[in-house]
Amino acid sequence: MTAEQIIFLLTGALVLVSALMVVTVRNLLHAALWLVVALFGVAVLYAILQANFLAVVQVVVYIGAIAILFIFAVMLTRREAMEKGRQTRNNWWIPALLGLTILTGLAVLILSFPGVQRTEAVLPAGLDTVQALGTALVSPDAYVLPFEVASVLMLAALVGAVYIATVDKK
Amino acid sequence: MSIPLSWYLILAAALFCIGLYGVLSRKNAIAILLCIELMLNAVNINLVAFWRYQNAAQMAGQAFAVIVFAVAAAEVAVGLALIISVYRRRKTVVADEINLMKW
Amino acid sequence: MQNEWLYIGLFFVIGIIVPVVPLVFARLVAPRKPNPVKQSTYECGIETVGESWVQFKAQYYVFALVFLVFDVESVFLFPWALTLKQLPLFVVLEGVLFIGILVAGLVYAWRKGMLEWV
Amino acid sequence: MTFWNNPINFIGYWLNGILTGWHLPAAIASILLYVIGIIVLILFAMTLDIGLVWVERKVVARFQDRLGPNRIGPFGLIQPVADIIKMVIKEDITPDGADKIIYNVAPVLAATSVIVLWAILPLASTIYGVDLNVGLLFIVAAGALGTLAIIMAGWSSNNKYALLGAFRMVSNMISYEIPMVIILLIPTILANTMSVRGITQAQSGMWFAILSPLALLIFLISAIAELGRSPFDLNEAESEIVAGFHIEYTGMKFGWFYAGELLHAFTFGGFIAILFFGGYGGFFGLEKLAVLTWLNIPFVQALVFIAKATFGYWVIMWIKYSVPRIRIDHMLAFNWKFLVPLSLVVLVNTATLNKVLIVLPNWLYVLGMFGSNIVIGYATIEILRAYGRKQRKAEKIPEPQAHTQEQAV
Repeated sequence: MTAEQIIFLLTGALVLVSALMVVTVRNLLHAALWLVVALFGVAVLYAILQANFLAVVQVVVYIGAIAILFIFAVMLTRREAMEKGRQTRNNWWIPALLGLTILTGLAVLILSFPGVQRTEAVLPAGLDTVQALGTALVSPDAYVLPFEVASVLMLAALVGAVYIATVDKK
Repeated sequence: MSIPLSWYLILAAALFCIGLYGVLSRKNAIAILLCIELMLNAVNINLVAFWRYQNAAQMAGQAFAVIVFAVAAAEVAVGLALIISVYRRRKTVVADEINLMKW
Repeated sequence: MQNEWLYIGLFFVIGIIVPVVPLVFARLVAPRKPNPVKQSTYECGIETVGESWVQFKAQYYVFALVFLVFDVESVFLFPWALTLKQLPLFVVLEGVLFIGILVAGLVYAWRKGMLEWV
Repeated sequence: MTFWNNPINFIGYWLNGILTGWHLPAAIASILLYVIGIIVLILFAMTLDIGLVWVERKVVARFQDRLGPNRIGPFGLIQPVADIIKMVIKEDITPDGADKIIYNVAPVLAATSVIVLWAILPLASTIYGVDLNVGLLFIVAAGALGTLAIIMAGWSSNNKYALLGAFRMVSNMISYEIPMVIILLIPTILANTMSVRGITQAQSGMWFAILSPLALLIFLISAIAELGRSPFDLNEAESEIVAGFHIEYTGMKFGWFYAGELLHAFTFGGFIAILFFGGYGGFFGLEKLAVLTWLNIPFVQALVFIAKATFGYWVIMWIKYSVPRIRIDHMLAFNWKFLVPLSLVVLVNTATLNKVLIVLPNWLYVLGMFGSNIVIGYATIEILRAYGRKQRKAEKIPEPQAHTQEQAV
């Protein structure tokens, strides 16, 4: 077992354990903070995969923006009483069973897929992945349309969210 | 260069299933959104792993992951705005109690 | 794994250990004589009323919302900025269009009065 | 390779020779070298931090016409050491109802989020931690961890003031992060790289401060807001919420918030130097002259960098101790209605002109970039002036008159 594999396993364990904490802890703010830990672990995975840009963007967007928004929302809607009782539905075992079934099915599928033994592709020497990503995002024969549509999507999200908030104010 | 692709896929599958369990079992609407984030991240791990193990000069996987980031942000923005709006009117964020359109 | 991320990872771990060491040391040498008054919440000497959970202005949340959208969009401009030198002027226009859509959102929020602190 | 032109690698090879001489495997030896290098770098930063406590107290005293610390040691130089001893042996109080784990993690995270910035800070052409190709976003990412630390501290203290301070601080930091991220795009465009070291090298001929002075100004403002220093210090506003998010912290835990803030301010001074003033280099090509080749010696470069960073830090202190606090509504309006649109205009201007003017001879290119910034700045001031006039007319406030000599007397 190489050092890289050990780091991967530690990170993977961290991600899974904190994901389990997200779905099980009672205190919602703790759940949000556990989500931050899980997202940070995912950023480490991106770093191991040498996706530099995504690794930092994961921290900037998820931890710096989305997690903060979650924490604000939790604080705005918090009521002591809500954290006293059970946080899961009475029939929680059905989703658990469903999750386990899907996981088993996926694992079987993944392990029978012939491509899984593939080794990592060689990164061409001197390739700046961020620059390559930028070229892919703006070239007309690649992803310029999704790139611009993403911006329209964000505009729609902003307008929608602002509209909901303003209507509420009156 | 020695982590098999299967490890990433299994990890992502496990993360996805944990998120799925959370979405279906948690009562609080904000917690449900938290779990959706876990599921989206599982998808992203897959996309980036495929990018790395397929052809690293082809940026499709990373470009898709970037779009998933945008979708996640939009989903959180609108979702939380709706939850807070509902909370202000009905003083609850429990998904089962938001049943105006249920029959 | 690249060595640079290994370096950053080690830096992060040591960057956590360095602040922890004085805290542990302080724990060993500092006195510990807790009493209820000392541990009560400090509000300039006035007795604390109610829990610390006061109702916050939803405006904080609205600014966080606008921030989220802008943060994601401006982060996406970084790959674009790196391609300007290699690709034709057309690419600049794509970026300007992207920024234009961003500005439309800002203008909308402004017109709706969401940028006011009321 | 000699010690003088590449000290880090020189020592590294020497230590590596010793370690492999002990029959350590090569991988472990290199990791050990990393660890030694990191510890040396962090200890350097911490020593600097201790010095900054003295500098800060002395400078604020001078601004306020006082003497500052002058009892312990010559010029009070030993004062910070005494401060640290005091903080370590103070009783550490955890308030009732505090969320203990989060309460204890927050100060560590606040300090770590600043310390990791030093991993990418190039002190000289051959003295740097790591040359990350996403360096600029790494700065923003570290800032995100700092934001998280503040919200954790405010929430876990179980104190109204702490929570209010954290809310204010976070909305302040996230708002001003937008102009900062947009402005970080400008050195990216000009240098065509996001690596901090690449940006420094791209400025060996011309500082980006000259190519885009408006960007420098916006970055300085948003950096101050990001640091939560006056005039944007309403997160700790002593007169309103006593100390904000760290009100309940005592002893060394408070110490880490304080030390983190000082080091953060200095580090941002360093980033201003790197992004706009050429960092360790940027001598306008003078270092190529035969008599000035000593400017390329790494230790000289490191001194130049520290001097530039200290200047940036001094400007931040200067503003902090001269400008009163801004109200939160003004602060947010200033950001969203002024800085964000302006930074977008500057960004579009830089992206377009950099593409169009690059074909021109160098001096015309510089003149064009500088001139366009001046035009934008002037137009902004005119728009603000017209808006102010309109406002005054609407509210029937008389126009301000320039004081003539007679009136003054």
